[in-house]
Amino acid sequence: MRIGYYPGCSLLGSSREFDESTRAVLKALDVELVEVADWNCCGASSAHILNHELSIALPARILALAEQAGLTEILAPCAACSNRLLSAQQELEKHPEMLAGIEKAIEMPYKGTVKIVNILEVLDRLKDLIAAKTVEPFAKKVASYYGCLLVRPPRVVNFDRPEDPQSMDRMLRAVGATPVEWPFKTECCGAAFSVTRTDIVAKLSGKLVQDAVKRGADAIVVACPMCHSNLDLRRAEINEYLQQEYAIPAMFITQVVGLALGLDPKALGLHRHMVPVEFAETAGVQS
Amino acid sequence: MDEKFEPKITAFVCNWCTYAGADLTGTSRIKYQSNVRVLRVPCTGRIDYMMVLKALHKGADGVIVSGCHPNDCHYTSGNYHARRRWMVFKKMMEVMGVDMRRITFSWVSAAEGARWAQLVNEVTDQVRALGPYAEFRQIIGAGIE
Amino acid sequence: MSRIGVFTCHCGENIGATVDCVKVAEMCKDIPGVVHSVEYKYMCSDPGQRQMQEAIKEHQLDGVVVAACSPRMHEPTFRRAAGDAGINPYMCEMANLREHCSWVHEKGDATTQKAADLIRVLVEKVKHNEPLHPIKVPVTRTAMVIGGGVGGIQVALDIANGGHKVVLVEKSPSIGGHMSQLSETFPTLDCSQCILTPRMVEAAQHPNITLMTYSEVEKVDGFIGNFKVTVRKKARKLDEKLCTGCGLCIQKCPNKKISDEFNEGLGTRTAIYVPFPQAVPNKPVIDLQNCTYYKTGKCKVCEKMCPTNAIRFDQEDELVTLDIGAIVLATGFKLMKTDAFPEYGYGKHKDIIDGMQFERLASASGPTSGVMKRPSDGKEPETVVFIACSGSRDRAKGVPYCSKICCMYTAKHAMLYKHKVHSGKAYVFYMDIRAAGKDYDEFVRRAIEEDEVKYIRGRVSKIYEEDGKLIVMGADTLMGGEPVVIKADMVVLATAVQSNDRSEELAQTLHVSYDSYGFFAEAHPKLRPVETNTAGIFLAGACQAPRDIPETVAQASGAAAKVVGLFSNDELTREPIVAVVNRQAAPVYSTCVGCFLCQGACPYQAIEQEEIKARSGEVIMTLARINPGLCQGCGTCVATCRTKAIDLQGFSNEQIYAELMTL
Amino acid sequence: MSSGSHHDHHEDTLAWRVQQATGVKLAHCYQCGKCAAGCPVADQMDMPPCQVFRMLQYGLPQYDKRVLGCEGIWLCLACETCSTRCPQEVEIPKIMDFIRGEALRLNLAHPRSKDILAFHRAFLDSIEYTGRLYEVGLVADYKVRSRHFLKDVMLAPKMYIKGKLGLLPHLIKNRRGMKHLFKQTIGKG
Ligand SMILES: Cc1cc2nc3c(=O)[nH]c(=O)nc-3n(C[C@H](O)[C@H](O)[C@H](O)COP(=O)(O)OP(=O)(O)OC[C@H]3O[C@@H](n4cnc5c(N)ncnc54)[C@H](O)[C@@H]3O)c2cc1C
Ligand SMILES: Cc1cc2nc3c(=O)[nH]c(=O)nc-3n(C[C@H](O)[C@H](O)[C@H](O)COP(=O)(O)OP(=O)(O)OC[C@H]3O[C@@H](n4cnc5c(N)ncnc54)[C@H](O)[C@@H]3O)c2cc1C
Ligand code: SF4
Ligand code: SF4
Ligand code: SF4
Ligand code: SF4
Ligand code: SF4
Ligand code: SF4
Ligand code: SF4
Ligand code: SF4
Repeated sequence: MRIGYYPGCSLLGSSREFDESTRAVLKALDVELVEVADWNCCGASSAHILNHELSIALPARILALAEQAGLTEILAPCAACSNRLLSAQQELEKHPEMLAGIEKAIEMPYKGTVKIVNILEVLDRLKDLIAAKTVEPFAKKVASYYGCLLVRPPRVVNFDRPEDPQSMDRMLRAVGATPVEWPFKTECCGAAFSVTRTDIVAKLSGKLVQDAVKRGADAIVVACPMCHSNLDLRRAEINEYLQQEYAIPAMFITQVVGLALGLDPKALGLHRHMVPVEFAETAGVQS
Repeated sequence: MDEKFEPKITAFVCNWCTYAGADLTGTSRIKYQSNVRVLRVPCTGRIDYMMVLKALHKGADGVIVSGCHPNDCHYTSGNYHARRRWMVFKKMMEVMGVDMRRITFSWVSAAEGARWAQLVNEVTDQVRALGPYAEFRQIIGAGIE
Repeated sequence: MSRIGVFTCHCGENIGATVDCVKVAEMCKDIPGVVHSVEYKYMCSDPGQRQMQEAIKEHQLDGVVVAACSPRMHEPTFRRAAGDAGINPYMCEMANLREHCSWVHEKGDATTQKAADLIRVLVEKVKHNEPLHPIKVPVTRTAMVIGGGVGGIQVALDIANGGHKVVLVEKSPSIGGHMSQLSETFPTLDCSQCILTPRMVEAAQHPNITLMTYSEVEKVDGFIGNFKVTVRKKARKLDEKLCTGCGLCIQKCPNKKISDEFNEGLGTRTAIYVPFPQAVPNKPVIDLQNCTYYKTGKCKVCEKMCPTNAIRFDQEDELVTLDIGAIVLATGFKLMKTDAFPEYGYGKHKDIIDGMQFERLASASGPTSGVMKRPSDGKEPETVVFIACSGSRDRAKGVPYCSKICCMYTAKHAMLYKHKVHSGKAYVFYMDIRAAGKDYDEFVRRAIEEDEVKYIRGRVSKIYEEDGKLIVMGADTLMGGEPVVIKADMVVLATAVQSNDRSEELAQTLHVSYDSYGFFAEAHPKLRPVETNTAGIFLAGACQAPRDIPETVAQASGAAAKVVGLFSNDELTREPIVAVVNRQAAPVYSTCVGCFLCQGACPYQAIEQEEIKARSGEVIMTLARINPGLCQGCGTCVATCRTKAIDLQGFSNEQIYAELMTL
Repeated sequence: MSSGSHHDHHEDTLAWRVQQATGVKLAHCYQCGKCAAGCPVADQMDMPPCQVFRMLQYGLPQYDKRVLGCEGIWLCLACETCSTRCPQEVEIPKIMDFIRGEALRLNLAHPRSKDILAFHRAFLDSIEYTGRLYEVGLVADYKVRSRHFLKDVMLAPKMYIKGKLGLLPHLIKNRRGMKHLFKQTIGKG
């Protein structure tokens, strides 16, 4: 399998391990990633706050570049990026009158033919292969955390069900983990305020961490770099807010799958986490 | 325009709403111009638009088609069919070059006596201003015998 | 050649003051075909009518035009008079000189000219009139009621007490419908079973009522007064005549863990069962999906136990065809299920229940004998949250309409709960309180003021489970949208009322209209609320729209009155203003080309397909045929037909074009 | 009629501009409060989303002003929880986006929006000059703009050790193109 790849900014910086683990896992599964050449930032949560056209032009440039490279499908592992790309694509479909202005801004033709997929969709296609290649089942209890952007708004992303989604749970089960039943799979972690309102992040993400532990999870599994930053980078603020030392690691789904496939933890970037990926012996081990 | 020109107006009206509405205009003694001649049909759904053309051909200078308001049709959906056919008819007439100011499609309910008088007056004035519809009788007349 | 008489009326001064009637009568003499033209002061008076009748005889008239007031006023009068004078009543037409001329125009030549023109139009019409004869259809004086809820039972009893036969068809094993499941009923809080059961028994024992339970309508042919209805009697797998209802079979059936529909899944039943103890008829049925014998070929315990040898494993469904004069639809509603709500956990929390489940929990005959116990662990709930408008008024994921009954039953539920658990807390999340019936708002106020139910104005965004409690995340819009979180032990969703399963299918079988939500459509929302637009088919209860019991019963009695009214005739007489498809000699047969565009246009499903067969039996062509019993004479089909194969009697193409030619 | 209304006369109220720009009809909101009930930050907002819409529905200048000047609109995370659950399909975050823009345009934005704005401006600057997000640059720039110099200082070295903070920006090749893109969009206003 060969698929276009748009890593997005976080995967070069604060969430390098997501990029590393995605590449490692897909390589192990014989998927060739073709990175979109000279890609730019999608504008994340900032562009649409300040300017609507900008928030469409930035993703449109990425999609147009992919078209030029002859790609029909691109994987955007970051949930925020894939959400922005999908939004822009749909906005242009709904408002063809905007197209001329956007093409002028990006100095390229835009056709809107590229299909955008997230990491869970790609893994789901490979689930039989993953199950077959699993050598070290990840026999832990996990809280699968989808966050906002993978499933919302449903009319844009049209992926899984908007409340209590199941796709990540299915993948986790396939690699031997036991997802816990918890109600906060899609509650907001405070993503957009990671830098500016850490107090809000501490509160919202704190609720997630606290509940995941309460429901017996050994790890929180995520598929979005923003969620990961808030649950990992911001753990100190969370713990301070909750007045508790929560040590439950937050892991990317690709890292979990990578471990199950027997890949080197270092290749998966596990050493880059602020909260060490360690499990107490007593933690609910079962398969 | 000829000051003395008095247009002929033919009105196709349904029995249940507009005919009754026109009756109410009478019982309320509301006056209107006398150019109109009313043809009663059970429902606007009954009106085959060839009849409208025939009326213009036979000397009418203007035509009114009026029935129940949408959703009020005595026969539940007859006027809906009439409206659908009207859209097709209108297209056809436009293509043929018929002046659509000559044909008025309207709704008058059994309670709208004043509305009927107003409709007739408006149409009469408009058609009077347009003058006799002689072109129609020349161009198309022969074709629809 | 026509011999037409014209009778111009002065209507006292009403016409005479503005129209020169004498001149009009003179002018009319010149119209070709008019052999007699007179004017008179009051045509509708006895002497006026007599004058017309004498003229008909004296001048051997074959058609008359009375130029007077609106035909909507006196057409029947003059037609009757003309008929009495020996000509066909439909050879009489009226020109409307009063409402359409004298009253609305000023005195003058133009007005008099218009009067003469109006008469000319109708003279041309009469020349092309055909004698018509009222259509007579016989009436079978047996009604069929489909659906045996409180609505259907009421219809059946009212018709039966009016002296006519009724067949009551119910798809489930017992009549009673939703009302038999209710605990107590608003606004009086009387026990539902206590008021319903006697009526169920009365229906079963009434000499004029035939119950067909566990049966469904398969096919309906014919038209008003003359339907032929085919009913499938599903096999109960026992001989109802032999079964005494002793219940031994039920006691001994080993298959006891089947989820019980009557108790909304909160209890269990056996494979051979009666839905509830007061069921009518009190005869069991075997549930084929769950019976061990039908699954494995072994068991037959019930057969062994039965003292009267009533069990019949080889019994098959039976098709019965009945002659029916009128049909009443009373098939009721269903409730949206709790799994339709993503944000409330897609139905996975056991203690989030719907209104009907609450009724069963509160019912003395229910699975908990009326003791408040929540489904998950049987504990008494200390805090209960009720959520109104669950799925109703929700255009995004539910239905946009208001379900009408839930405001009231939610108040009732909260009240019943408080009566059973005095220390308990009851919260109701609502958007509006719709309590517009007699004693209804007083009832809601009582819940709030006396039973201290807390009403919170806002919708609930999410419910999740934590430490054995249900966390209800709501907001209070009367406090500016302040989030309100309540930890509840049980949540009751007042889920939307929806049209019953397969109601569209049933509507199509009966050729009645239905709305986009599957509720059957009334002929007119205000003036014909119990009729459908198919003559002879009526509606009662929640199959038309969400309804409570008082409204259902009122409408049921209304429908019954319509049926009894219909049955008071030996024959139905109908105006002969109906459409006909022309028929010609072979090999043309008709100008109808069988496109059936007319069929789609007819609002009354009056157009059928008729096969023309050769002597060999081979079908030569399929033509349209109009059923005069169903046709209401709107003429839509006539205008639709491209080959002019259809015409409308009384308003034929010939007549209308003749009228146009006079302009 | 597509707008669902037969009134075509409109005053230039904020509600009217919202409708024109976003296509969302404010009259659809029937004040059920479900948006506020599920909003993760409603309890911190001076004006929860449903109240924002209530005020807009009036079309009166005094309420428009209060909406434009409130803090709540700056706290919206665009998490789409509300719009996903709104029974009337009101696209709430889209409206929030637009109102924030109006608040800035009319110079009415709440004082506490400054930090948030500073961040987004810094973010976009980073993209404008490098094509991608340059995190070190972003944080530095944000601190200068917001004057929160000390915040997060402790975090930076740790991230560096973990290999997560590149000290040099990732530059895309076509930086001229990026500048052009910005000029053609946000630069126009
Ligand atoms: C939770 C709840 C509480 C309520 N409480 C009250 C209350 O306190 N007071 C009050 O006034 N109202 C109350 N109601 C409303 C009340 O239940 C209805 O008004 C009433 O049941 C309507 O009666 P019905 O005969 O129209 O329909 P139903 O009761 O639904 O009966 C319809 C019958 O038709 C049968 N049927 C369906 N389809 C077919 C078919 N194709 N062929 C043959 N038979 C068919 C069904 O099996 C059923 O027996 C409540 C409703 C609910 C949901
Ligand atoms: C402002 C307003 C607006 C409304 N709009 C609507 C609407 O849009 N749609 C709708 O469906 N409904 C509407 N209604 C309701 C509607 O008017 C009533 O439902 C309807 O009129 C009730 O009809 P009725 O025959 O029961 O009573 P009424 O219309 O009150 O008729 C009763 C008749 O009985 C006569 N009468 C009284 N006492 C005696 C006596 N002792 N002996 C002999 N005769 C007597 C009275 O003179 C009267 O003619 C509206 C009502 C109001 C007040
Ligand atoms: S045991 Fe026989 S008689 Fe008794 S209820 Fe069962 S079938 Fe009827
Ligand atoms: S044969 Fe079926 S119904 Fe009869 S006792 Fe056995 S399981 Fe029950
Ligand atoms: S009756 Fe009340 S609870 Fe039910 S849908 Fe209507 S407003 Fe909502
Ligand atoms: S009294 Fe009238 S206006 Fe008031 S709630 Fe009842 S129906 Fe509505
Ligand atoms: S529309 Fe005319 S031709 Fe077609 S089926 Fe009907 S009657 Fe026959
Ligand atoms: S006249 Fe009207 S009701 Fe009769 S068959 Fe034609 S369309 Fe149907
Ligand atoms: S959820 Fe929707 S309808 Fe309800 S208050 Fe919020 S915006 Fe309005
Ligand atoms: S999008 Fe904004 S308003 Fe809506 S729930 Fe999220 S934070 Fe609240």
